[in-house]
Amino acid sequence: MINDKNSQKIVDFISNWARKHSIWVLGYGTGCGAIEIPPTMTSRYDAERLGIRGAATPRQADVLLITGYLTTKTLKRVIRVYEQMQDPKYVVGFGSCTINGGMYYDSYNTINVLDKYLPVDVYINGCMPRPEAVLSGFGKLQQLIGEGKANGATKYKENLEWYRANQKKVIPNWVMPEYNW
Amino acid sequence: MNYIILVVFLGGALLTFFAGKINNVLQDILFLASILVPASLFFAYVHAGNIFNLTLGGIHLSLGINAMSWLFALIVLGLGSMAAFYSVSFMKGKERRGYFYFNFILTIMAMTGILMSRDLVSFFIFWEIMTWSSYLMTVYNGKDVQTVGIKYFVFSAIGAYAMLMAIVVIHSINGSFMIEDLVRSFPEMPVNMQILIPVLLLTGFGVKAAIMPLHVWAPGAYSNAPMAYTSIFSGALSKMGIYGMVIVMVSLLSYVPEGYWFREVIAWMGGITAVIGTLWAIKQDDAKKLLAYSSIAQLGYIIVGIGIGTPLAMMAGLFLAVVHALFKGTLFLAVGAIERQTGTSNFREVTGLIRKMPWTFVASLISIISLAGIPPMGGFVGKWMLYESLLTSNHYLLVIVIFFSSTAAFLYCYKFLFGFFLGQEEKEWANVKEAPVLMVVPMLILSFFSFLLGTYPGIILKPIDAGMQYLGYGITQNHLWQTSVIFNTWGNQVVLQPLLYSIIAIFLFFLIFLTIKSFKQTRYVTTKDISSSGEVPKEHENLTFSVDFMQPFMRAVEPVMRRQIDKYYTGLANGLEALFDFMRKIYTGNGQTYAIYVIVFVVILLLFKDILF
Amino acid sequence: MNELWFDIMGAIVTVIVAFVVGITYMGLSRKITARVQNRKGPPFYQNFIDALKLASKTSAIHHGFMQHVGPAFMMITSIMSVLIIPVLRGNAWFVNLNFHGDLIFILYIMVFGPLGMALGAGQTGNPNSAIGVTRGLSQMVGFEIPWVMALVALMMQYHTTSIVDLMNVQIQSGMWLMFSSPFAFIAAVMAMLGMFRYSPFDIVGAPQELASGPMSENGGKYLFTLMSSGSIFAFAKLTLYVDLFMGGAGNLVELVIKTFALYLIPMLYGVTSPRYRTEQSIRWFWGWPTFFGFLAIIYAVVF
Amino acid sequence: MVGTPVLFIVIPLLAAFLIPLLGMLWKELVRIVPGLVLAYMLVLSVNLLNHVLIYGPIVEVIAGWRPPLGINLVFSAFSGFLVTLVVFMGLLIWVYSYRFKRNVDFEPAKKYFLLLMMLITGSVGIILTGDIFNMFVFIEITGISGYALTAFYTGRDSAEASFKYLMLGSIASTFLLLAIMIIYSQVGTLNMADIASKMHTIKPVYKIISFIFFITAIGIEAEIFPLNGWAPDAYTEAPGPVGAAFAGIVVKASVYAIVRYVYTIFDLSGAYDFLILIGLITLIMAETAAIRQERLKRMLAYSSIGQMGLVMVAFGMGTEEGVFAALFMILNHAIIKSLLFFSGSYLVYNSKHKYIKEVNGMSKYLPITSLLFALGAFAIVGLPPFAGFWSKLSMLTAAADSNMLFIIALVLIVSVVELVYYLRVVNRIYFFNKEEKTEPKKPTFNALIVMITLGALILVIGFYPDAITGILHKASADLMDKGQYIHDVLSLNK
Amino acid sequence: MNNTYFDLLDYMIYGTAILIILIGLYGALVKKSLIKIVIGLSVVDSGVNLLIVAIGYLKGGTAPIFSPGYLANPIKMVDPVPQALVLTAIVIGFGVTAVALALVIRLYRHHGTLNIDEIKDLKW
Repeated sequence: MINDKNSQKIVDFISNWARKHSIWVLGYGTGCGAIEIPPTMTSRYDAERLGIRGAATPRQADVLLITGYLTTKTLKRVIRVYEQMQDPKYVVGFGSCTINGGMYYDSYNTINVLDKYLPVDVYINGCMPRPEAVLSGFGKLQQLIGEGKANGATKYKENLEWYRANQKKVIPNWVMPEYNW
Repeated sequence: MNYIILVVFLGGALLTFFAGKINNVLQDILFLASILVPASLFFAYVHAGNIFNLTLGGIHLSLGINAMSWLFALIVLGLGSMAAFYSVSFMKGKERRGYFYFNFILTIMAMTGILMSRDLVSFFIFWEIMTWSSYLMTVYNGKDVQTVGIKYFVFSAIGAYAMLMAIVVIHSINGSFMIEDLVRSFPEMPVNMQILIPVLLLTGFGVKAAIMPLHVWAPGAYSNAPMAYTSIFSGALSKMGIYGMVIVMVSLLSYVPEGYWFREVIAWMGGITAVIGTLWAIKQDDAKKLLAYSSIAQLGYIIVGIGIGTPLAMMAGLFLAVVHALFKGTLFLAVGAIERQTGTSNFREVTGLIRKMPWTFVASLISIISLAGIPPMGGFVGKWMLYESLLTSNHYLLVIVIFFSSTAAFLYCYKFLFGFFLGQEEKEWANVKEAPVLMVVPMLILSFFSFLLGTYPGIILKPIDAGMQYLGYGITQNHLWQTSVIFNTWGNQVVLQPLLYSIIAIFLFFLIFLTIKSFKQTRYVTTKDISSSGEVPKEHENLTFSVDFMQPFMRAVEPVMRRQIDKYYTGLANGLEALFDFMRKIYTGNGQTYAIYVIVFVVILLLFKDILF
Repeated sequence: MNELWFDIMGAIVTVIVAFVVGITYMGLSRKITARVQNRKGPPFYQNFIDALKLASKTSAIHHGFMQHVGPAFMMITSIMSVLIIPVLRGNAWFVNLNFHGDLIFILYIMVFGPLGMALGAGQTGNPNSAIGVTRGLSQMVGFEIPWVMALVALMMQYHTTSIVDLMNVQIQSGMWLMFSSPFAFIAAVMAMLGMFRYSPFDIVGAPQELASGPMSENGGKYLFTLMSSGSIFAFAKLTLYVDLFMGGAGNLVELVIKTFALYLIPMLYGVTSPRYRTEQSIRWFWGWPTFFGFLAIIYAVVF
Repeated sequence: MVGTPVLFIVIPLLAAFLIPLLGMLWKELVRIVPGLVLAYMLVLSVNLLNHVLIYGPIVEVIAGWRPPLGINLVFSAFSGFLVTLVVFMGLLIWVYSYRFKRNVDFEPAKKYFLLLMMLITGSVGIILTGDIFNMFVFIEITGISGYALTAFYTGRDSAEASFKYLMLGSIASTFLLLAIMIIYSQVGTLNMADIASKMHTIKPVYKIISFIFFITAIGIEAEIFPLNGWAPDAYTEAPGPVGAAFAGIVVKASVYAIVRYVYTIFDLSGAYDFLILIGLITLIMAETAAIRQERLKRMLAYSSIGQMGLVMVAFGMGTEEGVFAALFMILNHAIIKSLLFFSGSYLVYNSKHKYIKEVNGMSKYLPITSLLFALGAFAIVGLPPFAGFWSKLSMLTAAADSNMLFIIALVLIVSVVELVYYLRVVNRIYFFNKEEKTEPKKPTFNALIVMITLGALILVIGFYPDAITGILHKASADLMDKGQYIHDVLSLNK
Repeated sequence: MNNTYFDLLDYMIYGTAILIILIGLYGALVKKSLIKIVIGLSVVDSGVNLLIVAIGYLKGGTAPIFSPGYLANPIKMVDPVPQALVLTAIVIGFGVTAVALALVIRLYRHHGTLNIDEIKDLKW
């Protein structure tokens, strides 16, 4: 009965609903976009009403929120954090820098396209995106989760070699535990 | 039979000592035999009835046991046998094996002798044998002998001499050294003797039981002795003090009006001991020291129970004594195993042994839970009875003190487990192996018993009941305890069996839920794979926070910790030595001065001749 | 045999009730906190969703055996205490183990969980966990003192250690103990502040410094277990307070009202206070709460 | 009758003066003869003691002059016990010092054994004699041989120690003569029994003054507190066996003299309390002085003084139990302290200054000697099951029976001090590492035999005190029975 | 008869003896030179001997020699015992002095001084 396809469907539906309405965000707030997170969380926009709240550690988090540019140095940490998160997990690219490098597009030590290194589920455009945009982005994410389409983690697992190759290109001395999710 | 046991012990000790010159294996076998043979003889043949009399040096000595001493003999010989098995493996490849075995057997012999003594002189003789053999074990390592060893012996000697004084005073009043005569004649003694004798005796016993102002020797001595021995030292040898106290408190003080105050004072001293021991235990970074202070604290509880002296309290005290022997014995053995496998017992150095020494960990875990007094382990039953007895006998402040101590005990309990077994698994200790079977099995057996007693305390409450009946308490069975039910005198109860089953059921359910692998892709990662701000910890990075672990708590209790009794004793000792050093300057080295002394002596005598003669 | 099944069913129902009520309270507390902060806040059932989500995580990592044992120990504490504490007065369904343990047993089984969780946290090797654990244990030493003093005062006064008996005392006299032994109640409530670990006593989790402390390596089903055990435990503690000081409850509604009223105290105190440091927290508990504890004992002795 | 007490004086004295002559015949005779003599004396004394224990004391009259005019020797249970002890110790010392230092050649050995025999003669004489002037003579014999033995090593310090001893000794002899003369001028007799029977006729002031002079004079030999300045020096600088001889023989004889004066001759009631007082002071001063000593032998010397104070306290109780305890302690002290001196002198054999720190780690080089030293240390502080325990127990029991709680407490506190310094040394032997380069010397075979004998005695008495308590009880009863003593001696007249 | 005169003589003898003893003691206790100390001790000895003889002295007594006519005509004889004692004591004192002087020689050889204050290597 448990492995029945229909019951599996029901279970999936319920879990997706739960995942959708309970998004614990691990904010990687090294970029300048992090300044937009406090207004989003506090009383004016109050993301918590949508079930979005901060998570303290990657183990507990569902969403990795990359706020802004990633230097080659911080990328390593981000990868590490992402790999420590538990499935299902999602990545939200926040601001233009994660999409194409934004105003740092020609900097020698930032990465331009985050998607080459981590599977981004939702990008939030803007430099910086306002809280409304953030909420809208999360709304999009919720929608994707509800439909079961936010499968960045699966993509990452499947294309791990490609991602690794990209990552290793940026990070010269690679010392990290194997990712065998 | 009684003396045969002692003779077998003694002969075994000598044989074992000299067998070391021939063959190590032979020595091991002889050692085990000379512990186990008398032990089994004891339980097989010694009954309360048989008494062995002997007159030595004009003093009537008498050996025999009673229900009370049988209980303590259970502790001594039970723990002794376990520790003996352990020792064989523990001592493999160490030097001074003969020395170790000899003193080990001698200590057990002395303790058995103490329990068999029916008169004070043989009690004292065995007491002193126990003292010096344990002293020799304390200095076994040759470390800190002039400080720790001397301190231990000096305190022991103070206690023993106080006891000796009491013994001779009793003899001068009674004309007899028999304990029975003392008990019989005590109520008729003059009041000052009724005060003096218990004070002296309690000083003697208090030293071994490490009661508060006399406890300063214990941390050093416990931690300095080899661990295989310390388990006896703390588990059984300190109980001899308890045994003596039981006799004094119950047999003597119950019958005199001053007894009440004695009991109160002793109980409070026990309570303060418990607090001090606990606080200092929290501060230690060395497992041996930690356990040593913890022993002091635990003995404090036992003393509280005995001090209060109501049937429930006495039962609690004795039960705790048994359980303490079990869990503290195990813990010291565990530390010994760890020290043997890793070469250190300091939390600063060793971490993450849980996957290397799983069985040692299991034994330690059960014992620690028992120590903390958490159900369903044996420690809980003892603590429960202690609290209930304090409550039902209106010791409301004392119960707070005890509770504080036992809550604070969680801190060091956790520190012990965390420091050794949990935390980061460092590469340095990657090759540590589990201790040999002969070391692990005794630990597991002992911890199994402390688990068993948590649900079926009746097993050990039965002999305790017998012992208490011997001391003059009424029957406690069925209104204070049943096999797995404990009552207090207000009629409240704890039914242990269903509680245990519930706990096991819940535990197993959730353990399976959490452990099962196929469910939710549960998998193991190393302790280096932790979320520390996205960093990959380097091998040399120290992520083990077991040093200065309880700093916030220590800051909170800092005013209490500032005063150390030890410092006062050291100051006193140094002051006295300086005084003595000054006094001996009277021997100036000048012959003429000596001659003048003679003349002065004569003149003084002539001047005071009317007073002197 | 039937009785056994009956007992088991009763226990399961009790646990479910406790879980539902407890987790709702947690959601409500989030809601109320949000309202105090002039936010809309999540719906009151938000914590259900969170729990469900955690339960539906598809992967879980652990650092060793103790990480399984820790949450299981925590669960033992919560469920055992909710089984032993009388949930409803004179209700045949919720008798469970009410007559098998007493207050002292409760006191000790209640520290089993923190210790177990501490062990689980220790196994992870995360320094934050260890620090959080030590803070938690230290704080426990702090608040246990007034708490035990209050309990001792009650037990002394009514010569019983059984919770059921204390409840009956209140029914017979028609007076709640919070009025007849006010100091004990004050001390106990002050201790409760620490027990619930809301601000200013949230030094264990301390998200800013310790990244949720002991739980920082727990995700997925581990966190789910801890969370549900936490809610059951919260319910158990509240029920215990209600039983001891408010005469227990005759039916579920009464119970919910009383427990929620009590629950508001630490919660509302929490949302308006910044966090203490560990030693401040301990000293706070050894200050006024202990003083009230003393008063309670003196009161119990005198009257 | 198997022999007469007079042989105890004649034979060793004769042997002493024959030694040089025999040495001319065969050099080894110098070493052998004293041993034969002592062995014979031991056999004799044991026989006599057996006889005495059954048939009562033997009173020997010298040269036919009956008491109170002539000199008489009294071999009672008390004095017989002490004589046996002294002779036994003498024999052990002989065995031990037979080739103590191999390089000692004929001349010093001759002197050594001559003086040793003199010392034993003097001590035995002190114990046996029944005449106070004769006792003076024997004390002087003991003294002079003692001075000479102290200065036996021709070093710088031994002469100094010897000179101090001599200075105090000659002051002692002055006082002794004065005391004897005061007594004589009052009662007109020198016989102890006669004096004792006439003591009540003397005016108290003379009695007291003479008693004070006696105590001072003999106290110097018996090492009571302000008079014992010589003792530590002499013990330290004399050869090891001589230290044992002082502790085991000379002091015992002097204590005998004091006891005889207090118990038999004088009837001063305050004398007992005075003994306790002076004993306690001695005990405390000596034991406290010992704790910070740097030299092993000096420490042992102070310990010995302290033990004598304890004996004094026990004698001061004036009860039979007290005397029993005191005798027991004398016996134990003789055995144990000799063992300590014997083994201790091997532990610091080759070192120049004999510092305590030079015993560090000796257990690895001299296992048996170290073990025996430790045994002695444990025994002397009174740890059961060794010999010292029983004497301490009987002493404390006696004190308690006399209701002297304060004294018990003091004695026990001082025992703790004693314990500390002995343990420090034992710890050094066993648990410290050897640092000095001095070559440890293995004990010679005969020395080892002596030490093992003493160790065995300690164990035997410890495990089976009945072996000795019967004799001690008889001896103490004998001392207590003053009337019997007077009767035994004076009845020879009729 | 004029008893007082003879009594005074008696006392004078005693007094002289005690004076000698005190002089000797002074020498032994105060003087720093070893030789003087030994001399002082000898003087003390002499004083004591004198005292003993004085105690045994009997006014108008004869020498204590047992003559054949003694029993028939008992005349006063001084007490013979003290004299015998003194003889012994003198011998002993002589011996002690000899040993003392020998020691002094050795001390001087080792220490190069006779000052007793400088000869105290052994102390405490």
